[in-house]
Amino acid sequence: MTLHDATTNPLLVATNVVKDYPSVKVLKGVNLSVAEGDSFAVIGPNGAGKTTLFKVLTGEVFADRGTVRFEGDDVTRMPEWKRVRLGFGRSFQVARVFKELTTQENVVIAIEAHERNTGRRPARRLACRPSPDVREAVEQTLLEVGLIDKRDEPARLLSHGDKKRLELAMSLALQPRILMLDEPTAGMSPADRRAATELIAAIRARHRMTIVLTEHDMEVVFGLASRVAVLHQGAVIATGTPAEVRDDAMVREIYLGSELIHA
Amino acid sequence: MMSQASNSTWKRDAAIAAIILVVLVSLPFVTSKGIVFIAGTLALHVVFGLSWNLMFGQTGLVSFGHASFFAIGGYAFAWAAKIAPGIHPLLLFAGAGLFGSLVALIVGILALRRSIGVYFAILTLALSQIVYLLLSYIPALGREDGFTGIRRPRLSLGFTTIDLASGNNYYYFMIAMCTLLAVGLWWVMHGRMGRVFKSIQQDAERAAFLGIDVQAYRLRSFAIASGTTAIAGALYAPWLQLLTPEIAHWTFSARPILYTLLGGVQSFWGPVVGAVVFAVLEYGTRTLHGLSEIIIGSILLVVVLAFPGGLLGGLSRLRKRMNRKTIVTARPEIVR
Amino acid sequence: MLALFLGPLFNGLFTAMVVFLFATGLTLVFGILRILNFAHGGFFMIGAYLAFSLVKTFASDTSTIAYILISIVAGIVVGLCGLVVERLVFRPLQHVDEAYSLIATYALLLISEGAVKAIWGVSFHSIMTPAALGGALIAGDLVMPVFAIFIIGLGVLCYSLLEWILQHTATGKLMKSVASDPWMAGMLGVNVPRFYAWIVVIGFFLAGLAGGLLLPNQTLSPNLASVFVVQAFGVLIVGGMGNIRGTFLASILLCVIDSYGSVIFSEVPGVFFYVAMAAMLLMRPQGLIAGARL
Amino acid sequence: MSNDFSRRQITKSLAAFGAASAFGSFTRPSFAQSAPIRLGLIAPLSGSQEVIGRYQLAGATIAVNQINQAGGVLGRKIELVTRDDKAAPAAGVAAAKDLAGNGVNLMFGVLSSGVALAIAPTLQADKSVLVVSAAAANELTHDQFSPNVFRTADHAYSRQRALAKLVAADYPAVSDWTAINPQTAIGTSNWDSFVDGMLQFYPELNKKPVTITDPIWAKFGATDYKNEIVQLMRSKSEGLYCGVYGGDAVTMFGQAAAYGLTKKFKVLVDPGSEFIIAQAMGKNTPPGLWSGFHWFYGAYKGHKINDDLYETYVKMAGDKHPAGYVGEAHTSVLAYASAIQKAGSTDTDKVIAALEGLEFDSCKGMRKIRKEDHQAICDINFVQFGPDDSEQGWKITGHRVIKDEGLSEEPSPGQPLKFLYNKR
Repeated sequence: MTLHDATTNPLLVATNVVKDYPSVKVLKGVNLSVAEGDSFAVIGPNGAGKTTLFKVLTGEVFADRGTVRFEGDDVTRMPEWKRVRLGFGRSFQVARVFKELTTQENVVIAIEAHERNTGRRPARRLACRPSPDVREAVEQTLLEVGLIDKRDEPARLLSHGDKKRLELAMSLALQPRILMLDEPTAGMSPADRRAATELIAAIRARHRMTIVLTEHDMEVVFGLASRVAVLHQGAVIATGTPAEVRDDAMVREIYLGSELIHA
Repeated sequence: MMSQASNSTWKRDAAIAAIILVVLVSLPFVTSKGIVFIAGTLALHVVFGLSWNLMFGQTGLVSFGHASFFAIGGYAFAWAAKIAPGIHPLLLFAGAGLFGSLVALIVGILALRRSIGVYFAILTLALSQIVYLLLSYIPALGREDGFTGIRRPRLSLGFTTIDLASGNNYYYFMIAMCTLLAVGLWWVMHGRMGRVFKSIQQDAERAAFLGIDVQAYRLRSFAIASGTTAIAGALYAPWLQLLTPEIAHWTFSARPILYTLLGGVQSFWGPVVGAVVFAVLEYGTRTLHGLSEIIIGSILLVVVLAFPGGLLGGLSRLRKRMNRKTIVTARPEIVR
Repeated sequence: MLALFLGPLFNGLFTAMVVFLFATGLTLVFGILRILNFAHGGFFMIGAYLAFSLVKTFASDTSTIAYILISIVAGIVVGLCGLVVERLVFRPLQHVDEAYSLIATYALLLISEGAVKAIWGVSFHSIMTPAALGGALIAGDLVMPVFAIFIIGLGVLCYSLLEWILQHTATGKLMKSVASDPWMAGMLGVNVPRFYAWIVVIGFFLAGLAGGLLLPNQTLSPNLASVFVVQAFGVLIVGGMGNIRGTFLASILLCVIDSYGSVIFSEVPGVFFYVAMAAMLLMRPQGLIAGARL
Repeated sequence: MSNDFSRRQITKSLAAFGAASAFGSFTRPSFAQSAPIRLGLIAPLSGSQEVIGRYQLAGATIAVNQINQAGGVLGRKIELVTRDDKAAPAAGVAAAKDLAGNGVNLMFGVLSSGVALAIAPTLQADKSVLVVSAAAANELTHDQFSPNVFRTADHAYSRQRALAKLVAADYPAVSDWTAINPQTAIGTSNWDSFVDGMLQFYPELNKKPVTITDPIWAKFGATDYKNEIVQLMRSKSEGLYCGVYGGDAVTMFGQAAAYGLTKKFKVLVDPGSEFIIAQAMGKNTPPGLWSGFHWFYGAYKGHKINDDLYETYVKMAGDKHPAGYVGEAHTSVLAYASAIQKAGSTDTDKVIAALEGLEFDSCKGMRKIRKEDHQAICDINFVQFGPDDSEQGWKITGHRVIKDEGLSEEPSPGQPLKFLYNKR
């Protein structure tokens, strides 16, 4: 059943993860292993449990049974904010930014959070505004994601794509080891989708971070992923490179003809 | 850009504060004792409202039991001043505040673990009812007749000693203390911690995914707000020279909520405007015996219906509409 | 000896049903509209005063039937007030944060207190328990007033009726579906605003009815408005975010605990309701009956 | 049935006194010799105690009108300025400060002891004086004594001891007493005073000891008394001191009817609900209930001040049963009038000096304000109620005037009250 590859340097490992909601069993013993430097995509039809798996991995909800390990440490019951401090970053299906604050304030909060996460205590200052270091980092981050011109706009007025970018900027500000992207291109136009894919690829290359994403769009998956896991009815039925998965007999058997991979 | 923006907020707020201070300081020279008494009480209510809004507007916590911390601070001060009259009054005020924070910390560790939103609101309501009932039962605290005989202390400052019991000294002392507390709250709200609070208020889960320990910061917000309120309560004790359990009653807990929502949640000045409007209403209807409830109730209702974002929210919407600079959204998005 | 052990239970049950009868309308409005109605007590009081005036005018020797009919009339009048309140206050505030409807209902509470004073004055009043409900049943040394038994029965009946409506009728299913997803219900062709108006009217009707029915138990004064509100909020939330079954169970649990507590620790009467309430909220923050709306 | 006066009264008082005098007081220049003498009434004119505040307003209004019709004091008219204390200490202090700020330094009224205790320490700084017309807490003339506070009404200690004297004399067969009391300061102090009186008067009058059984404590403002009633039904005592008063007593007696509580006890007494219980309960009024009164008009028929006050009140309010608070507020105005007359001035210090030791006539006869602790020595009234078939449903079955001879304690301002007999 499992295609648990003996990867050289596993960063994030899920073993026999089970998660039930009151009336449904969502995850029935999921195993997967993400290696350092992977760009790992979890695919599967609606209702396969992708989002729940994602929540279990990030700590938004806890697994009922099984373990989640990060760099060999058990983080199964570790709350999300502590995982973030270990090096998790994530984005949401629908971009979640602090709507009533400006673009810039959003990033400031993320960067100051990063300062705290890494235990760097800023010099005690009486002034309310962020320290020069933080302002510098904000500037950098906004430049990188291309939002520098919209720094003083309230986040709620940003376009959908810009919100996604802002969210990405906030995740980047945390300098995560592993970036978890939940449907990073959901609801985007094909052009935006391509731009987003490129942005993610560029960031991944520049910061050399590990990426885990769930995605519907096969074009994005094959454009970004170095490895793919297929989730079906709460279990991983195949893992491998995109090409391997495409050729997997079981995957073909389950999927073909039944239009399950959404475009 | 950013520095300019916060600089201008700072300057504007400092200017408003200065005007308010000038008015408060000159009151004893130009009006009667009755008005001065109301103004002094109002200053405490302003701190009461501001601290509640630190939780609600800034951190997204709704407490229905804020008055219990006002009472805890007041009673703690009065009791300590009675059994240990030698302690420096400033230490007593600080002690009352710390005590309030400590109680909030203990309550918060239990209550904020899982229950937020309306549960936290009702839980704090339950706790405040317990405080209220206990205060009215404990003989050493004077039961429902109240803690009597609280003296206004003498304040030794090293180089000089001020007798707060004489003249308007206590009024000025209170205004100074309230200003300090309000400045402190302003500073918290606009600084690093304030930004964290604000992020939690907007989207707690998102904040957690930035590595922010949401519960710890909610706890901090609760403790700071409660401690500040406890100091306000401690200041109230020598002001009225009597404390009754009424100040722990839920109707008093409703006050900061009314102030904040009436004035406007988003702005720092919301609770201030709300408290002032309320005080004016009460003063204006004080001789309309039997009609005050109807008048105050109707005005509140009209304000809520006409300006659902509070008075300040309504004002800024009006201004925007007049300027026609921004596209006016149908209704201000009010965040919970 | 019976009285020593069962007395507090009986009295706790009675208080529980008083609180429950008070809280039904509140639960309904909160469960569906998410409005925590401070003014509920005010309209409960108006119901009680209306019933009082009706009794004084039409039925000096109150028969049980007249008493129930009068309560229903009071309920209907208060229900009509509810219609006005819904139109003028709740509807305009629907799209605004819940907190604002909270001030609006607080304002309504003040107005209803003022109105009662202007119409009925500030003196204390009370009416007799209807003759048929006047006596008491005695079992050993346990005395159970008939009126208390009547109220307990009424509470259980009211609960069963609401529960039956919610679980087994089309209206009930509609109520539950609007409660859990008004947007979807609107999509499916339910006239949600009119539905809300009906809920408010029914909620207020229940307030007025409870006011009338509980009249013989309480002294009538303009303070009546805020007497039960805090307890009702407590059972509403401890029950689980406004579902009738939860409210019913929470009323019984908290009031019985308080009843025993007040007998055993007579130095601090009334505290145990809130202690139990806080404990319940800490242990079960999701409420007694979690998840279910209504 | 009972007192409908409230509605008419409110409009009247509003027009005549509330609005007019209060707003007027801002603009009017004061202290001209011909200008009116302004007296400030502090009373609960809204909130839970409004019903009593309105009685105080009525009594004060009548007294002011009577004095003015008779030519005023020192040739000046008296003007009433009213302030609402909501029965809340903070509002009371605000009211007192507001009055002082507007040049009204002679104040009276105050129902709630909490309000009186809150106002007391603020008076000296504002050069004001307060004549308490109702608040009964013993502390006011003891631990919390202020030289600027006087009380022209009876206080808890004298009233409850008088009640004890009454029952000790009238019911010698009833030798075992218990109580249901609110868990409040005044509830405790009333009961302790009553017990003090019982322990003195019962053995003195009946030459045998009296048994006091521990009371049942109830929550103040409770809505349900069944548990307490059940406990009382188990008691072996024959006399019940019903310390819960006012609206609470109405609720309690209403709920107790089914248990037969009023039949179980041979004597029922109440510290001071006056007409409230009878007026609210009508035909259900507990038979034979003795209730404490500040002033009962029926006890002083033939005394001119009493009769004039009663007639004017009935005419003005359309209510035949003025509560004692009417008389006490009336009395406080009379006390001011004679003190100002005696002092020849409205200066605060001179009025204080004149009030000390003042003897003056009132609706319940002569009163004397003790110089030491500023407590008035006066009669104490009790009325016994019972149900009736009449329209109003209740009747007065008896009344009693107890002279304050050996009822009040020795003055000890600044010291806590020491019970002579109740050594608990």
